[in-house]
Amino acid sequence: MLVSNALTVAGGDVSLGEKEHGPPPAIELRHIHKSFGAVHANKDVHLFVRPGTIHGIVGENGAGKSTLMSILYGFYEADSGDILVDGRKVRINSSQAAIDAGIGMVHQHFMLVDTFTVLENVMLGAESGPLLRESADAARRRLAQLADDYGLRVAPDKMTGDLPVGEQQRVEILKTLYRGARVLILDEPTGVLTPQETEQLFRILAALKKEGVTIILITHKLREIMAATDYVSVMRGGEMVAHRHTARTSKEELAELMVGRRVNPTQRRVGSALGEVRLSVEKVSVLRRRSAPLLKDIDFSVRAGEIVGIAGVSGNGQSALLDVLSAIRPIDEGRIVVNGREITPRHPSDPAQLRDLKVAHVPEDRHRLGLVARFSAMETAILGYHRRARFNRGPFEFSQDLPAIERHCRALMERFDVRPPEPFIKSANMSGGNQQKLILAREIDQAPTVLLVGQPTRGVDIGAIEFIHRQLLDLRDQGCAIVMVSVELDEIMALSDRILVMFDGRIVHQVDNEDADIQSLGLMMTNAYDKEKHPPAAGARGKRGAP
Amino acid sequence: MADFFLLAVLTLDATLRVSTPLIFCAMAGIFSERSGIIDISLEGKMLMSAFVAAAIAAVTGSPWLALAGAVAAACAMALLHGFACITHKGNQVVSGVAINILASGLTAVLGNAWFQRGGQTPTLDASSRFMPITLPMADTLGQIPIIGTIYKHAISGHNGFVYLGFAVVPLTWWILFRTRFGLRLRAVGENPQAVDTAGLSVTALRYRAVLMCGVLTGLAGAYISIAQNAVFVRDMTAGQGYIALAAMIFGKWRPFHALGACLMFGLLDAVAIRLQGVHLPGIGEVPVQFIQALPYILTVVLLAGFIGKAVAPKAIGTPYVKER
Amino acid sequence: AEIKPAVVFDMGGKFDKSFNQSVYDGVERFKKETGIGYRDFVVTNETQREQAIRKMAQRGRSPIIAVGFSQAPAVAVVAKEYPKLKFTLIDGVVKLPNVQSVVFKEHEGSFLVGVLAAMASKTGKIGYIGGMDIPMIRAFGCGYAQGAKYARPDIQVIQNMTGSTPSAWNDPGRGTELAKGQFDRGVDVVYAAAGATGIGVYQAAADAGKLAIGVDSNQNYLHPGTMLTSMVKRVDVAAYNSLKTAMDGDWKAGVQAMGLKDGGVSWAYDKYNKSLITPAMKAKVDQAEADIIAGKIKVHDYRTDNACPN
Amino acid sequence: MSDQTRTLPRWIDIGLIPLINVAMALVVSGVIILAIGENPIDAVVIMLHGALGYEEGVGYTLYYATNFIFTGLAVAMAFHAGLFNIGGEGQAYIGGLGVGLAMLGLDHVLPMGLLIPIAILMAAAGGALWALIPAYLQAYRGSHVVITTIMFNFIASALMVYLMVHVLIEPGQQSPESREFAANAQLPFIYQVLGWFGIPMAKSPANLSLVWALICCVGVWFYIWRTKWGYELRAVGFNERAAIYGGVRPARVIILTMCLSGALAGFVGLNEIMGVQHKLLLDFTAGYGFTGIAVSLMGRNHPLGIILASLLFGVLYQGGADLAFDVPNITREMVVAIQGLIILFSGALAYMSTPWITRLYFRLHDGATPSDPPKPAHEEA
Ligand SMILES: Nc1ncnc2c1ncn2[C@@H]1O[C@H](COP(=O)(O)OP(=O)(O)OP(=O)(O)O)[C@@H](O)[C@H]1O
Ligand SMILES: Nc1ncnc2c1ncn2[C@@H]1O[C@H](COP(=O)(O)OP(=O)(O)OP(=O)(O)O)[C@@H](O)[C@H]1O
Ligand SMILES: [Mg+2]
Ligand SMILES: [Mg+2]
Repeated sequence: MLVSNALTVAGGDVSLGEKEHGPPPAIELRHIHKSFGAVHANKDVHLFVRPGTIHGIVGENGAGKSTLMSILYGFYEADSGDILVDGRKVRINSSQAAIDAGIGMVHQHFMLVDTFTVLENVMLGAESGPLLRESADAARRRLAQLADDYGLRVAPDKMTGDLPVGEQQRVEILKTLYRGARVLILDEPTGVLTPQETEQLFRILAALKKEGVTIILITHKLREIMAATDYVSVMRGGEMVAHRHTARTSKEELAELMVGRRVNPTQRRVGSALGEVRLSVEKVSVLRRRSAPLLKDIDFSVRAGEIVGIAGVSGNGQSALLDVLSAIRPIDEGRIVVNGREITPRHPSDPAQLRDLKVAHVPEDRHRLGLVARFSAMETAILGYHRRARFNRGPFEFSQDLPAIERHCRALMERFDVRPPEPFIKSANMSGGNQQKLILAREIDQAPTVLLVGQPTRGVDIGAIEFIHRQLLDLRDQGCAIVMVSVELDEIMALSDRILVMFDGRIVHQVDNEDADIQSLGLMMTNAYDKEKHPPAAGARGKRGAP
Repeated sequence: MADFFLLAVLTLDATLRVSTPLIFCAMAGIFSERSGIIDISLEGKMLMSAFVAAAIAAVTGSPWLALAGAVAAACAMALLHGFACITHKGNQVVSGVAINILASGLTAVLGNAWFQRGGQTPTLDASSRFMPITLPMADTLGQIPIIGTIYKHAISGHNGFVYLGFAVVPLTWWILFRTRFGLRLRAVGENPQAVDTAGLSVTALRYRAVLMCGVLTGLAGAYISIAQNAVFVRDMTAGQGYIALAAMIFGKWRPFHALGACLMFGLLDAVAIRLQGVHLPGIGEVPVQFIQALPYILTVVLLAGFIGKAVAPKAIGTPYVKER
Repeated sequence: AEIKPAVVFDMGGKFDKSFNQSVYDGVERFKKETGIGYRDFVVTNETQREQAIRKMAQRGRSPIIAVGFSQAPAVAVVAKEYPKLKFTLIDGVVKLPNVQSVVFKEHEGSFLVGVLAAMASKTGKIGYIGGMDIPMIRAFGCGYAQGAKYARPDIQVIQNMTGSTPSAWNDPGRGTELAKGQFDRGVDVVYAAAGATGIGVYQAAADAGKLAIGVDSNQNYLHPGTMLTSMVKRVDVAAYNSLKTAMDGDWKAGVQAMGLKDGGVSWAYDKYNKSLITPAMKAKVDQAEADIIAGKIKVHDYRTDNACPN
Repeated sequence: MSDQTRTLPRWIDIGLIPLINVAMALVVSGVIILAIGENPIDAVVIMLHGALGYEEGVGYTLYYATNFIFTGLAVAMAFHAGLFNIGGEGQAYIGGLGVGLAMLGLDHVLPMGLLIPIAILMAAAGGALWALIPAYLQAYRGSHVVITTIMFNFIASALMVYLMVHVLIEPGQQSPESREFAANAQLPFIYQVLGWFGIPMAKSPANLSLVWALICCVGVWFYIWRTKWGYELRAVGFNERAAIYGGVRPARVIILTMCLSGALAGFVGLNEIMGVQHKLLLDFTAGYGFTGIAVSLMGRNHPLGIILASLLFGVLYQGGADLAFDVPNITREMVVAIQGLIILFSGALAYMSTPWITRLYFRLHDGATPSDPPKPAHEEA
């Protein structure tokens, strides 16, 4: 693997502590503090990044990684603390200042103008004169040169919005290089990429490193840290808790550093006998107008008493699949039968109807789907079930039965240990984990016979993860049919009876839990798995497997 | 036939005259909305500047001072809009409504207080207004059939503002699509975060855009009160700001398309004046009210997507709040 | 006797250079001559008419002059409530024992300016621009056309109305456009009966070097050289007389129709337009005036049958 | 965004800050009055006396307030569903047309007891109809309701002019007005009703539609915060995607809400046509639809706040009329200007004062200064 070659190149015997020797760090942060209201997002953070290295930063959701990088890029100003670039103290109070200091950043969500061409995006803010033509000519020349230097090739006159994400990311990188960045920050760059694109990216990063560019890489995927970085720093609860030489640490150690204690993955219990088919999906496709279909020929079924896990790199159609199963999105081809109700392109259903069929749905994106931030907790607790007779009263049930709703909410909060157990609190003011528990409580409380659940533990602390996993397994044992989408392979492995792997809008593999191991699942997710356990064939797709 | 031709040319002539304030305002709207700031206060800014122009012209007798005052007044209103929408991230529609109502009230109050004529300004004499310009050799060339006629009757003899209005359209296009400022302005209306991370100030860009908008609405206002007319009367813009807004949407936020829409609405108006009471064969007498409402109806139809989808700048209407 | 007069102007406002302003001139003259002041108010919305008139009545004002036909319903209501006070309605009719209604034979005056317009026109085409499309304004145009045809049977008269709402009285921009539209069609004399909208018409005529005819008050001074004349409707006299008679104690209720005979309407001839009126024109129009007063010429009033003879 | 930023107490959020906003608007208005050479203090005294100092003035204040309650509720209703209804003016116009047509057709046929519910229905139907098309286009075609409702104001006005001038005008009449309705098609005035109970009151246009306005306030409050439909409406307004997830159909909610909003605006027609003018005429809406925006913003989109804001605007309108009457230099448009300022300060600049009030409050309260001033919590019951 190319990246590991890169590792050996830089893998000298450097003592981490002796930063006095050799060239000054490319970036040094001292005593950085940053608060948002009551949230102390960065507490006394120290970091130095050696020039010409790839430095990884890991940490749980909300650990303060992005905040730190935003401070470095002048998006936020630290409440206190110093930033040194190449040993010189600088004041970075705007993105412009960061650019001037030679820092470039590729954001989690791309900062591109979709309706502009690549060329226009690249020169935006770095034009060479008041007229566009001269700037464009200069930019075109420089792009050609960058392409030669780093193998970063993009068509300068293509509309950015029409490019695939991997190429858009390349535009982002080009933008920073165009501005003369010597330090490149990438915040979760691989979350949206396909495996091939990820691999491309790491190849580019290696090339950049060879040219002396310093890279800070934020990712949740310890695999990538191990493969691509020279050093790694760990953040927890806003603090920098450890720094390691990548070569001298392990995934297990990093995981433990991240959460602050030993992690015991949930132990799967083998399920009882399977019941009847509750959900069957037959040749379902969702088409898009100009690009490849979102879903193509999806075909599977789920029985009572089993959990079917959907694995895959995010962005391969899992979200669309949940939308389709919960009838939020209509299908273009095929047929879904859920609890006896047939859904076809001509006879679409809707979420309300499915709920009446005892199909519950814990959405992937709780902020945007699962709750209304400005509703009170008790209002959130009935979302989707607000038309039920038990929550309304009077002739035609014209009036909401507030006392009944409040009682209901209290009961849910108690059963699922939602804190604070306060029905009148605004949903937005609950912490992420508690929001997730409330949503889960709402859906599970209806005793569903089919449960659709997306990323059940995203952004949830470890204690809650265990609790949520237990709830899901209990529900399965009571005979519910569960479809679970997750990007966490460990979670998939820990809960699913059967695992479907999605790639590029299709289901590419299906395995029983007993036959699955993380290694081969990883290969399957990148569509590089070969049944006869032969090494992956050298082709356009999946030249290399996942590390 | 020759008569009909002349009539058509003269209708064209009138079209140019009545389209001019629409053109200025539509270009103004393009600057503002392309930068992401909804501007339904074109009407109010135009009214305010029309008043200030007439008031200054009446007092000083200088049309140039009046013009400067008009532009300054419209810019002041534009800055107010910017202060509310950019600095304080207020609701852009609400701010626009407020400015329209404020302008309607304030012009009448001040007009009455200063001139004691129920909100009117005194009538201006020729020396304190902008008068039509006869282009060189209009009469000589006018002898040539067709082309000459068009030159003499439709092209020559307009107010300087009319020519300026037509010059402003390619200028707007050029600024938007051929200059650095235009690139940044369009970017900030599509994705302000991209602009911010590119090291540019979203606030400064948007303020510059609303100022451009102010300058152009100021020209429109001055045209109405001290060029097209010689007096300011209460609410004299009579909804033209809204028509310009409609034209801008109709033109999908593009200068030349918007120009086309302005000319079409202007033509409707010019024709409406000439069609009044005329019986059309087969149709009978078209109610004037119908023709007057036509721009609004057409806009609704367009928005309904029957003519083609109008795609607004993506970030329009949302104040920019720094977030990761 | 002691009187406490009040005036309620209509929406155009007392400086419309036309109808309302003429009333204003009348009451100002009265004020200057007698030293008796008055209260006034300009209405700006429908409910205010009644409110304003009643307020004047509550404060014991009398006579209360209400300007414009739109005030008729309001006068009718308030006059009933205050039978002891005197009300004068100008340009409209309310039949109550304490209301004096003054109306004018605008068609007669318009006939005379029509004669002048036809004789002054070189192109044989003259124009008329009305304000709000109501029968009274049609009557202006109808009288004008009859006069023009009387002077020159082959004359062509182009008529336009500004609009159908009260804002038609207050839209000089549209007045300008309408006038230009008529000039484009060959008109070289235009008569406007359109309140403040007329300002735009006269301006357009002055800008284009065409002739224009003013209305209601003498507007010749506006653009000397292009204002051919004005059809003067002596609302100022009506207002003045109302106050004067009230002071002298001979104020009478009832309808007064003022025409050429009573000096209620006339055409303006002064230093500003002397040069535009040839002796022939003057002779012709004087003749016509005499004939109308004598009853030899009958000017048709549009309002009697909502039609205009061709 | 942060979950735990500190929130201000409700009394500051929905009491103090709106008051400060209005105060700022009034201070600027005072400066304008000074600038035209009058004394703002005197002006306030005249205004307050004119609006509240005598029975007729109070009656006029209530009459204006009635209109503002209707249009304010209309704006608020749509606002809770995330819609901005600027079309109150046109909806009121067509609502009035509905009332007028019904009364012209039926006033000699039916007794008042039947005409009143018919008028209410017709006003609602007219207003709802005029909101329906923009609502449909927003729901199914994605065309923005702000622009379409503005356009519909103009279309309503053209339509009314056409109808009044060519169809409904009373023959022989100078101005475009219909005939006057028979007495049984005229809503009783408040002074008449009080008169029946032997309580004398000066004549004024305040009429029974004020009672209907108050009923509407209660109805709107109940609908938005106490019914499942209101729940869905707010869900769509706050987070449309979550609403879809929850089985709500936003398109339906948008259409229903806009129709209700239009109906509320249409009741201006009830007040004006059946209550005060007693005939169909032009321009009876007189900008009340636009004022509704100010009223709703000031009242924080809550019926109780709307009642208070309507009274304030009633005072402004009636007091402003008296002011214009007594101080020749100040015309009625002063009220329009003040209204513009109130919309500016309570709407567009609503949060201008929030940062320093937050800072001040927390400094006084516990000496802490949050670096990130919170947006005020929103208007829930
Ligand atoms: N990249 C870095 N940025 C900021 N501080 C760092 C960085 N790397 C190391 N440190 C800090 O420098 C000090 C010395 O670190 P170093 O890891 O060399 O010590 P060590 O004794 O060698 O430990 P280990 O044996 O775990 O590597 C520690 O306090 C560490 O937290
Ligand atoms: N603009 C903001 N306002 C308020 N709080 C914020 C803001 N930005 C971040 N926070 C809070 O600061 C903390 C750190 O957030 P940050 O985004 O830096 O975490 P992260 O490590 O990047 O997490 P993730 O892995 O989810 O990207 C979180 O509690 C977050 O809620
Ligand atoms: Mg060490
Ligand atoms: Mg992050």
